[in-house]
Amino acid sequence: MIPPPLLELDALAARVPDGATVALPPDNSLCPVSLVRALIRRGVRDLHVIGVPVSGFATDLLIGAGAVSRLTTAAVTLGEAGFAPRFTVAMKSGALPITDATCPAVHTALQAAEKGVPFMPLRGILGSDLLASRPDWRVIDNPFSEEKDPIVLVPALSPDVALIHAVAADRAGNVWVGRRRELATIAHAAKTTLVTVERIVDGDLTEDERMAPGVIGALYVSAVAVAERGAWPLGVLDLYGADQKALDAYAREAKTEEGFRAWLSAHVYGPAARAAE
Amino acid sequence: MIPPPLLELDALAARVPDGATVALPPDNSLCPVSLVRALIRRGVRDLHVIGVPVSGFATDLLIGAGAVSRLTTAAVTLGEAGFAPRFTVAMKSGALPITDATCPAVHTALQAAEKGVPFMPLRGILGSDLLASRPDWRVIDNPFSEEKDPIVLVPALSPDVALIHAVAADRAGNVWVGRRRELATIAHAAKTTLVTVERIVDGDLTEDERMAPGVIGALYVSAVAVAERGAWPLGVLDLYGADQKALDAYAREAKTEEGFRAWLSAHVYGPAARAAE
Amino acid sequence: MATQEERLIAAIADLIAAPHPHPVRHAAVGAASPIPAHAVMLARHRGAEIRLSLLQRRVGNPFTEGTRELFDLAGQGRIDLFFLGGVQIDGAANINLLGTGDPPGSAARLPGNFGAPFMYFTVPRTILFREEHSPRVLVPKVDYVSAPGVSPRGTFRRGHAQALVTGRCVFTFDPEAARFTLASLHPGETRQSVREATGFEYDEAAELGETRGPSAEDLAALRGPIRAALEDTYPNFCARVFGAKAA
Amino acid sequence: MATQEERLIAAIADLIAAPHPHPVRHAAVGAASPIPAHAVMLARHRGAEIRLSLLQRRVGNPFTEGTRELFDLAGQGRIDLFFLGGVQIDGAANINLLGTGDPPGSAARLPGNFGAPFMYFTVPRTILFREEHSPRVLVPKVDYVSAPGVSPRGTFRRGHAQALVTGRCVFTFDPEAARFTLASLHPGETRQSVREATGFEYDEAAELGETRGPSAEDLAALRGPIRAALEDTYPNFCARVFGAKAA
Repeated sequence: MIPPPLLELDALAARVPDGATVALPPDNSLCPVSLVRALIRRGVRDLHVIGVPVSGFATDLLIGAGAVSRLTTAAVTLGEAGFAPRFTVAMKSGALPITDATCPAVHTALQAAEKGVPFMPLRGILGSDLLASRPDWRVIDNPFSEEKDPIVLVPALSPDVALIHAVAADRAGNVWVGRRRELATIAHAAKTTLVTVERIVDGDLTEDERMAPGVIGALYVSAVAVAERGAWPLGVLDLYGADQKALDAYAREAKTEEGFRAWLSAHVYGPAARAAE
Repeated sequence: MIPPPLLELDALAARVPDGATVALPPDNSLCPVSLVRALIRRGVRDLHVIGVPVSGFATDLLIGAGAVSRLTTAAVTLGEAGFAPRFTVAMKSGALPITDATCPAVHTALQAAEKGVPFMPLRGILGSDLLASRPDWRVIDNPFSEEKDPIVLVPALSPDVALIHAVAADRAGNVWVGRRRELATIAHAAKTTLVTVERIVDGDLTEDERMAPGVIGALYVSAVAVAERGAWPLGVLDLYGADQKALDAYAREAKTEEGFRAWLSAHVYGPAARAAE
Repeated sequence: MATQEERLIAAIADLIAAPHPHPVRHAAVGAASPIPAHAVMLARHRGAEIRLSLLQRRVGNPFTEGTRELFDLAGQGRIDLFFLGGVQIDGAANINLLGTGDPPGSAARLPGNFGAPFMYFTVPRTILFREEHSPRVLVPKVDYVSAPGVSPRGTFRRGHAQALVTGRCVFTFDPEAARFTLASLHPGETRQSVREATGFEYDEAAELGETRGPSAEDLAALRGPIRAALEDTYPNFCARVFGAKAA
Repeated sequence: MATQEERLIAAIADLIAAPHPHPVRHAAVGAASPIPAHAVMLARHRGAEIRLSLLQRRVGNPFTEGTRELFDLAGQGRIDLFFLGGVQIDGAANINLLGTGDPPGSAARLPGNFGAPFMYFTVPRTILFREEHSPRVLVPKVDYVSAPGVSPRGTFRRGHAQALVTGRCVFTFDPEAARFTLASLHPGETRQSVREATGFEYDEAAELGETRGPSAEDLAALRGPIRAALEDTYPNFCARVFGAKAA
C-alpha cells in the first residue's frame, strides 16, 4: 500500500504523455489550472482534451498553446467573461477538430467506464444533428419495451489521464473534492489520475466520517503535487472565488495571437509565474 | 419550497401503503429499524421488499411479522449473528416468494432509475442459474463489439418507497448520510423517500461545503421523523455500533415462531419499546 | 416605470402560472439566465410553490452529486421547467446552440450544445427565451438542430416548448401542429413589426393583446426581496437592471 | 506449533505470491473472510506490495461511494484478487452460494448470491476457499450455479479460479480443461483421504508434497502486528485463533 508519490508540479506535468486523451473538469469544478500552465511550459503536444462535461479557461489555454489536436466537449465558454477566445479563433480557422457532445452524454460515457460496461443508454438526443455527427453512438430499440422505443447508446470513455485539482490530500494519497463528485467519476473512469492540491493534511481522510463522503480514495490517485491557489484565476469551492478581473482581462487580451502570447509570457513562462508555483 | 414535513414516527409509518414496493438499505448502512418497528405496529401488509443490495435484520423482522409478500435481494444474512431466522423458516416452508439477485445488479437497476433510463448493462452473470431465474433481464450482443459479446441488461427499478435512516436532517429537509451514497441512489430512484434521523440540526446542510458531499437533498425527501438510536440494534457510522448481543439474542430466539413473537412483544409492541421511541 | 427586463420577467412569470397539464414544482435555471431566474422568483412571490435550483452557484448550490445531478434529476422527471435559448430558433421550435453556417459553426461558432439535446426531451415544460428578436435569430430552419422542437410518435419525450419569449412578443407553441402562435405583443410592437422581425412562419391569436407587465407589487418584490435573494448569483445583472445597490 | 487456521493462512499467502500472469496489487476481502484477510496481510508482511480493502468495516472503510464502489472497482479491473466460497463447489469450479436441493434452496437455503455472479467474471484472480472438505460440499455438479467456473469463448471474463483451498489440501484450477489438480496435502492427509472426501473428479500432480506451513517469522507476524491490524475487524476470529489478547 505504497501511497501515490508526492511530486513537484513540473514532475507531475511530465507524467502527461504527448498524444494522451486528457479529461479536464469545468471551470467551476476544481480545475487544475497550475498543472495546465506547467503542461504548457513543458511543451505538451497533441492532446485529445475531454471537457467534463464542458470546457473553459484551462482548455482555452491549451488550445492557444497549440497543445490540442482534438477536443470532445459539450460546450466551451468562459462563463461571465464570455466566449473562449482561442477556441473561437481555432474554430474560425478550422484548425481544431471538435467532437461535439452534450453534458449528460459525457457523464454517461464516464459512468459506463466507471462501472466497467461497454456502453450506457441515454434519453433524448434523437432527431438532433448532434446524433448525426456521432457515428460512435448507436440507436437501438429498447429491448424492454413492447412498442417501438428508440434509445441512444453511448460507448464507455476511459481517458488516459484525468487532471484534477483538490482541496487537500492526506499522506496516504486520498484527496478531498467535496461535493464535486464528477471529479470522482473522472478518476474512476481514467487510467491515470494526476492531482494538484491546495495543501497536504495530516491523518487519513477516509477514517473521518465527516470528510470521507468528499474523498477520492488513494487507489485511484496516481500522483499528487501541491499547487497553492492551483485553480487561479478560477475558484475553489468556498476557499477562494474566481478572479473575475483576471478572467475578463484574459478574455479581452487573448482575442489576438499577440495578446495571448503576452498573457502566456506574463502568467505561464514569466519568472513571477514560476516563482508563484 | 415548502420543506418535507417533520412527522411523528407512527405518522411516517402511515405513509407506507400496504402492497408497496419498499427499498431497504443493508444492516451496515443506516437501516431504519425504528421505522420498521412502527410499520409492524401499524400492521403493514403485502410489501415487496427490495434489499439494496442485501437484506438483514429489518427485513427478517418484516418477514416474521407476515408483512412481506415478495422479496428481491442479493442475500439475506444477519452477518456475524448468522442466518436470518425468519427468512430461513419462510424459505423452508416455501411461503415467501423470492426473486434472487446479485449485489451489482441491484445497484445497476437503481442507477438506471436514477438516470431515468429504462435499463443498464452489467458484466458477468452469463451462464449462471441466476440469469436463468430472471426472465425480466435480457441478454443482447454488445452493439459496439465487432465480435460476439453477449451482455446482460438489467431493467430500471423505481421502488414506490425508500426507507432510510440518516444521521441528521436540517429544517429544510436535507438529510446527511455521509459516505453511504447508495442511500442517495435509493432516494433518487424511489418515488417516495421516508427518512428517520437521529436529530434535527440548525442551518442548511447544503450550504456547508464540508457536509454537502454526504447530503441527500430535500427535493428527494418526502417526510422526516426523529428516531433517536433509530438503527438499534444495528449501528450508525461512528455514532454507535451494532448491539451484537441483542442481534445474537434475536438470531437465537427468533428461530421459533414463539420466540419471535416474544421478541416482538418485548421490542415492538411492549410499552417499553413504545416509550423508547 | 418598468424596464424591458422587468417586463420580460413578468411575462415569463405569467407563463409559469398559466394553465398547463404539467404544474411547475421545481424549476432549474442556469448561470447565464438571470431573467428566467427572476421570473421563477416572481412566480413564487405571487404564491406559486416552486423549488428553484440555481445551477453553478459557487457556494451553496443545491446539488451534492456534482454537475451530473441536474441531468439525473431531469432524467427522473423531477425538473418540471427549464429554459433554453439559441443562436437560432425556427418555426418548429428547433433550437441551435452550436453555430451557424454550412458546416454549422463555420459562420459563427457558439459554445456548444450544453445539455439541451437531453433537457428538451426529459423536462416536461420548456420556455424558450431569446431577447434578440430578428430574422437572423428566428429563422425558417436552423442551420444545426441541437434539439428538435417535436419528435415522431414513439419517441420518449416528456414535453415540448410551452412558449417563446422575445424582446418583442410572446409566442405559444403547439407541438401537434409544430407551429408557434403569436400570443401577445410587448409595448410598442405591432403585428406588422413582429412579422417583419420574424424569419419563420407562425399563426396569430385572434385576440392579440399587449403582454401584461409587472404590477406595482411585482416591481417592489423584484427590486426588494427578489433582488436580495439573487444578488449574489447575478451581481452584474442586478446592478444593471435594478440600479446601484441600496446600502 | 501452527494452528490449522495459521496453516491455511500461510497456504493462501503462498498462492497469492505464486507466479501468475496477473499480479496482485489490490485484494478485496469480505467481512466473513478472516482467513483470506490474514493471508493477504501475511503476503504483504513477506514483501508483496498489495493494497487490502476490508469490506464492511463499520468505521474507516476505504470506500467513499457506498457499497456500490466495490463492484465498480471490480468492473474497472482495479481489484486483482477476490475470495469466494460456497455451500457447494464442483469439479468445474462452479460455485453455489444459494442453496441445495431441487428446487435450489429447498433442502438448505443459504443467504444468497451476493456479488459472486459478477465478481467471478470481473476479478482476474479468484481463490476459492472452503474449510469443510467433504462430499457434500465438493460435489460432482452444484445444484445451483451462482457463478460458473468457466465460460464459452466470446464471454467477457477477466479470469478464473486460481486455486481451491480446503481444510485438507490445495487444488489448482486449469480453466482450459475446466478441472482441478490436487497440488499439495495438508499435514495428516493422503491422496486416498482426499479422494474419499471429494465428490468431484480431479487430477493429481505427479509430485505431491505437503502444503508448506507458516515459518516462525510468519507466525510471529500473524500473532503480533497482523493481529493488531485486524483485531478490530475480526475480534472473534482473532480471540479464537490467536488466544487471549496480550494486555
